[in-house]
Amino acid sequence: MIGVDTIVQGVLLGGLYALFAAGLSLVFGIMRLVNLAHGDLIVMGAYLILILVTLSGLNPFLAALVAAPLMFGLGWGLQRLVLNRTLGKDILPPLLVTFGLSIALQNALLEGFSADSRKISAGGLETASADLGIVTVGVMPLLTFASAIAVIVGLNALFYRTALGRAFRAVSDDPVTASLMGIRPAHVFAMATGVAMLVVTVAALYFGMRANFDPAIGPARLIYAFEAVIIGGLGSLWGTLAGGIIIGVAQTVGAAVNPEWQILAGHVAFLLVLLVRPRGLFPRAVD
Amino acid sequence: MTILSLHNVSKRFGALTVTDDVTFDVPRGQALGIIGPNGAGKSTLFNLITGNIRADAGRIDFLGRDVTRDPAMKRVQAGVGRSFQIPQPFEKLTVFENLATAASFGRRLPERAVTAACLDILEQTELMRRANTPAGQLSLLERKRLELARAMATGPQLLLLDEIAGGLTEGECQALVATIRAIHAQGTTIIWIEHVLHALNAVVERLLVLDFGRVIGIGEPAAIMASKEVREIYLGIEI
Amino acid sequence: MLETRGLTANYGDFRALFGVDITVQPGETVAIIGANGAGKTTLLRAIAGVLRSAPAQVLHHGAPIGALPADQVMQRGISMVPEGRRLFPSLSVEENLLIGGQTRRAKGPWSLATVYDLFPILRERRHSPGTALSGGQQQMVAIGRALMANPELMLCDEISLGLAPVVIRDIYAALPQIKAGGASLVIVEQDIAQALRVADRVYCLMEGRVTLTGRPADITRDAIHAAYFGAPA
Amino acid sequence: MRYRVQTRTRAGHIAGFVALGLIALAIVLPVFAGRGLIQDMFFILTMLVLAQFWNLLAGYGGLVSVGQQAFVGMGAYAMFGAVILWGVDPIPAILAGGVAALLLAVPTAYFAFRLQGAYFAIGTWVIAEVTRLMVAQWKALGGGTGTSLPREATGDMWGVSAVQALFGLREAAARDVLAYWLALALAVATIGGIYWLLRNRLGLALSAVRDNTEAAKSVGVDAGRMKWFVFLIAAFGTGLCGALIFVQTARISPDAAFNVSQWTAYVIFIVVIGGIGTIEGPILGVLIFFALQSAFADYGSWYLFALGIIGIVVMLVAPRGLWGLFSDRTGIHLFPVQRRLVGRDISEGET
Amino acid sequence: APALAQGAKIRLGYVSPQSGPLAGFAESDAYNIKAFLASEAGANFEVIVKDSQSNPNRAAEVAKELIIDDEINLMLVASTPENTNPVATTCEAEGMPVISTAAPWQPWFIGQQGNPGDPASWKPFDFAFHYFWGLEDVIAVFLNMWNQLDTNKSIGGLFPNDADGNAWGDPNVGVGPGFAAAGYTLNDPGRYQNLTDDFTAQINAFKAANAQIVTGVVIPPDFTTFWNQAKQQGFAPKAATVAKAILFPQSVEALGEAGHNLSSEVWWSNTHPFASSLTGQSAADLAAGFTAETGRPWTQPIGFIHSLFQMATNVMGRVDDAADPEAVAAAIAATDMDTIVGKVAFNGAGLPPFAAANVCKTPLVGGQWRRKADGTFDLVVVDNQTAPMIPTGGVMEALA
Ligand SMILES: Nc1ncnc2c1ncn2[C@@H]1O[C@H](COP(=O)(O)OP(=O)(O)OP(=O)(O)O)[C@@H](O)[C@H]1O
Ligand SMILES: Nc1ncnc2c1ncn2[C@@H]1O[C@H](COP(=O)(O)OP(=O)(O)OP(=O)(O)O)[C@@H](O)[C@H]1O
Ligand SMILES: [Mg+2]
Ligand SMILES: [Mg+2]
Repeated sequence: MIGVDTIVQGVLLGGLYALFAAGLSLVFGIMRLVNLAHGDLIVMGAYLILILVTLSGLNPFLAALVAAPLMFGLGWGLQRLVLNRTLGKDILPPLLVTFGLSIALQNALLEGFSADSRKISAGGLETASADLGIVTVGVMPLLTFASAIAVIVGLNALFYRTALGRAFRAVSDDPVTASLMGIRPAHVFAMATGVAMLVVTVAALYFGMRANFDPAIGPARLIYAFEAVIIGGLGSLWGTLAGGIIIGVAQTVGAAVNPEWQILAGHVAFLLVLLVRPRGLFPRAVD
Repeated sequence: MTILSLHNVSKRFGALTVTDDVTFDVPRGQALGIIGPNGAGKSTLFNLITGNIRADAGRIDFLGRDVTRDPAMKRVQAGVGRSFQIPQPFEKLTVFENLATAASFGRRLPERAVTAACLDILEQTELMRRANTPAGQLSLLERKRLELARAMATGPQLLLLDEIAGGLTEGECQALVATIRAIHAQGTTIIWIEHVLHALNAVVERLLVLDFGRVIGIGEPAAIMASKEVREIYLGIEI
Repeated sequence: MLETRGLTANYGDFRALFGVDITVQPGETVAIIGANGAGKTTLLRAIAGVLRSAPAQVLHHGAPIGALPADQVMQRGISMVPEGRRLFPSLSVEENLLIGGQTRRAKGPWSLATVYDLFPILRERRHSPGTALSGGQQQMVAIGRALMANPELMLCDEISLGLAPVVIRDIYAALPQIKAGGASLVIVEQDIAQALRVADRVYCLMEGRVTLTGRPADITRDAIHAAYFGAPA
Repeated sequence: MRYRVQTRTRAGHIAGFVALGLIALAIVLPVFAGRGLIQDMFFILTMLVLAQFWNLLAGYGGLVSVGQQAFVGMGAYAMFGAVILWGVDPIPAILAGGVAALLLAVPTAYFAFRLQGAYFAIGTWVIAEVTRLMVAQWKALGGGTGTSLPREATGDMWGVSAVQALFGLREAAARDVLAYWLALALAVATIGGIYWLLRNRLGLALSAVRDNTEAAKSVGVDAGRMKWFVFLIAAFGTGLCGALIFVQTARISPDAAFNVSQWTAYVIFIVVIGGIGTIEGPILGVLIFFALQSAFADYGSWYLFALGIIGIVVMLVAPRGLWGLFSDRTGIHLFPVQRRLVGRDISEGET
Repeated sequence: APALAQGAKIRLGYVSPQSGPLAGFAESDAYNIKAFLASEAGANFEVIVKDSQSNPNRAAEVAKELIIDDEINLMLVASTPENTNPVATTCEAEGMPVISTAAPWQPWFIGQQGNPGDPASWKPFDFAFHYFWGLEDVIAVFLNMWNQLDTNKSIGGLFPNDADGNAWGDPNVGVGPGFAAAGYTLNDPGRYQNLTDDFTAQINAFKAANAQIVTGVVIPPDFTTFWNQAKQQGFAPKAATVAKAILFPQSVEALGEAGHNLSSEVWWSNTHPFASSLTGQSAADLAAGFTAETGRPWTQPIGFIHSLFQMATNVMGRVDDAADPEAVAAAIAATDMDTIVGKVAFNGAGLPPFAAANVCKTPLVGGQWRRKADGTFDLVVVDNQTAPMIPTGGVMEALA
């Protein structure tokens, strides 16, 4: 059942991309902020978890729990001190600032950790497999996919069931009127980036356990994450998951035809979706 | 002769019908006023006529030709000039350049004729003094004048004015009325949306009332203003 | 309880208010009238902190609040019904109401239940997106949202704008109930007769300056016209 | 006449003369300069050309593209193709590079113009990636491995022997001089062309579209056509420049030719620190970039780290770039494009 | 008198990927250059190092700078075709002699030809010289290792679309025909892009062909992804012999248990029986010195970087005028010396005629990574039929 296998593996891969993209989707949806450093932040998170694992011998999942508040604080501070000052109608300032951040981060990591490729060891979990009858899949990809769903369910709950979520949406609609409701937009933006960094931590955990990473590897995945966000439609988290899956499946199907077409097929799927729906699959009523 | 006619034009934004089956004609050379509550769909009507937004249904004829599908740029070149309710100057260009852009593209004047055409308009709208000022630095009043001036620079046969008298003092308002009358006297057809009724009444020959996207009255100004409906939904009370 | 002293406000280079002095007493309804562009909205925005001014230009119970950002002004018990309703399109009606009360947890008469009692139609539509309502219903949401903060002072900017007369009547009929909850009101209104009917005191603005002030009963139509247009009728 | 329009200013006048002098100097530079200087100048001029075209797109056309490397790479590969597969001399093959980039720009624009703002930026990036991946399948030019220009093609390039004879140089040095002159010509043509465009009525239309697209349409400007126009021009120029750069490098691979950092990110850096939306900005920016690179590139990752931080700081403290900061303070424009009305009654006005 | 003895310092240019993804190759730069300059011969030299940032454009650019601004006498370069090729192309065009290493000779030589697909058009170089091994060596080494095991001789190949992958995977001049000649079949699903996130297509193809051996030239992150996915999807070959991916001990350690008994080609190790003419150190000393100084395990490039400076010393000892590029190139061509990586002489031994003038081959053996109790790995030479002077430390073991 090579056909089914190809699709299933593609869907699972889509889970990984959605996990990469969820944090991006959050800040893009709330602040229209195009964060070019997102991939590097994931890599940084992976190093942070790696340090914790090596220093304290913690299990990677526990290490991620320890890393999460640090990452949240970092995101909060970054938004508060730097990124808030770039928000506005013009997309260039955030683009350039996050690009600068991306370069600075990559090279700081290079100085700190050398160019060695590293990996977070999950103690054999990486190679564990589960036989689902028709197909045999890895436990790790299943976990990744499940985590992507959990993250998206969690973010949706945060978004649609809590006061903070209301504040996110209100500020994203209209910061001035939101401030008349006693909401401080600068603070809400910082919270959003903080939450996005929590998601980044989860992505970093799986990214770091799944394959080797080095300081320069971030940007390569960033483009898939962007594609997933845009295919899904601005601010739609389930859309982001759908976008990730579309790209993942396109890649595995393309590769089944010929490995040369693997990555190309993902990009082409993205272009085709946008050709038909320039605002993505599940666009918001107002942009 | 009719310069503009709308036939059953409708426009919806999502669930909201902003223009609801609107039909009316404007004879060439007339000055038509449009009034109606906020959100009645007046500015939307202008956007439909100029092509800044497309109608969902119905037909718009300008100078006897169906322009419903034409882009805004084509309609300007055909002779529909407009001002925006919220001034939309080209902020980094000077006042003169704002006009020059309109004259070279809207009216398609050759480079040599542009300056002369713009000079006339600058004088007429009392903006000559500010000719070299970037439009972003103008005061609101000057921005409104610039809206009018730029619309005129496109060489319109039909001039659409959206609330250009709001916020003016009595004296300024009278000057503006005089300017518009002069433009009208040169043969330009005018449609004017305005809440400042005394200014409007000093110019227009006919009045159209819009409410919830529908035309609820069109005719001779005095009669319209006196109608019970208008008093109720628009004027609310008599002063 | 609220006082402005020589309040000025600018939009870039453009000055919209030139030293406005007004006062609001507890429990009072003050109407601000004036022509288009006179600066009414600007005045409310300056009080609410959307436009910042010098600290001492706005005093709340004697404390200078002119330089505070809007969210802090709001925490002090001043809420606003902004011009043009400005509901949050991504939020449902109920969420729009909830967000009004979410940061200021003051005790007071207003809650979801009491707001729904005031505007029963909103209870029926509570799950629809705020912007799918008619203009009048949207205005009710905007008022309800401001009430949810249980404000001490509520600033209402042209709440009858673009509404059918019958809706306006409903909304104005609700004002006494709002006042009964203990809030002071500042009402900006184009519709002078309406304003005069509900106000305890009136200020008339022209070109960013107060040109007339007094009790409704003491003001003549000619005086209003003069204050509006700068010339006698 | 009581009034007339003029664009010239004193600063502009002086700048014009200085520019002519500099160009003349630049032309005769190979007579007395060493190869090092010639090569540095080549780097500066080609980056300047890329920066001016990106600035034309983003600063004047409002099109923030992150995919300009597609045109650099396409131009370079087309040049290689013409030389290796069809035996064309490298110099005329540069033109083929420009044309190929232009052809690529048509489907790119068709697609990307459906997108707005950030979507447009990401869309152009994806298209550049797609182009890179497709070119990496082009086996005749080495696929993902890349390839080098054959010695005999670079050796017998048009004009090399003439330059060799003229200055009595070795072949490699003569090639440098030739490439430098071409880069100089391209840079002068680019700046001159853009300046001409901006002083022309098209410049008005461009500024109008950038300032307010809706209003521009309402005064008769064909906003769609303006976008196509600048996009195609920029693609053509970028393709020419890419081909020229790789004639000089003589070696190509998809990763090098479609390098997003080098051909787009650094270019954006140059434009933004210099000052977007001005002709002077990219000139200043490229000089700063070059100075930083020659002074600090040997520090490896610390240099790149610092470059990132400088980008952030400039964006936060001087969003209009260093030239913007300067000209706001002094009112000086070396390439004035403003049409001023001179005559009675006109206050000199702020500029 | 030879250039060495003339007092004026000879300027060596060295382009190295000190930052970026290839930086692992450059980690012994400082150690080796310091040792070189401290040596007796080193006193005659000045070494100017430029960082290529792992970017081929930048590599070409800094090569030019070295030639033109720094007026070097000889260029040295190493570390994958991404770094060696742009530098060698630049030097050839500039008429600057260059000694290059640490890239298989086919991607280096053929990769620099205008049309790699047309052997008739290939030309030798005047100034560019390269010493390393070639695909024929890797074929022999891999076959020798696999022959130690009992397999069905079906191989799955992983070849990316980059310089190495295209050279290895070429159906005519790559590794496939060599394997076929020995009775093995290579299943090559096609070129993939580096940094691919999913290898299901390849795994399915290998399963379908019942491959018991996996080979290829893969970058480390991709191999980890592939290897984990293979295990997850129930694909368990008897041997995995890949180049590049498991070159550095860190990459193998990253695999944990799954790294045990992975095999690859070995171009240099601390057991190589060669010594340095510069410092007198044995291979073991050189490796130990590196570990002592940096605290890091030894890696294969250390020996080759070191040998570059041995070459430079030797060549400059045989020219009168270091500033005469033709003379230096002639001296390189005439090299015949023992280095810490073996004998280097451009005599065309074991090479096809087109490459004979510019390429020299160094010995290659096969090795396997053995996991130790503490989680670190040892690289054990398990086959030396291609270079019997290099001792083995064990025999090839099948994967569990
Ligand atoms: N682009 C749009 N999308 C959705 N709704 C819109 C859009 N433009 C206008 N509307 C809505 O359409 C209605 C009519 O708007 P319009 O601007 O035409 O009113 P108007 O009569 O000009 O009012 P005013 O007197 O306040 O200028 C309003 O409810 C407005 O919110
Ligand atoms: N954001 C702004 N930028 C520039 N000028 C503004 C801005 N908002 C308002 N103005 C100008 O400031 C002046 C006062 O405006 P304001 O909105 O306060 O008037 P208003 O009395 O509320 O009028 P209306 O009855 O039309 O609501 C007007 O001239 C207006 O055009
Ligand atoms: Mg309107
Ligand atoms: Mg107002």
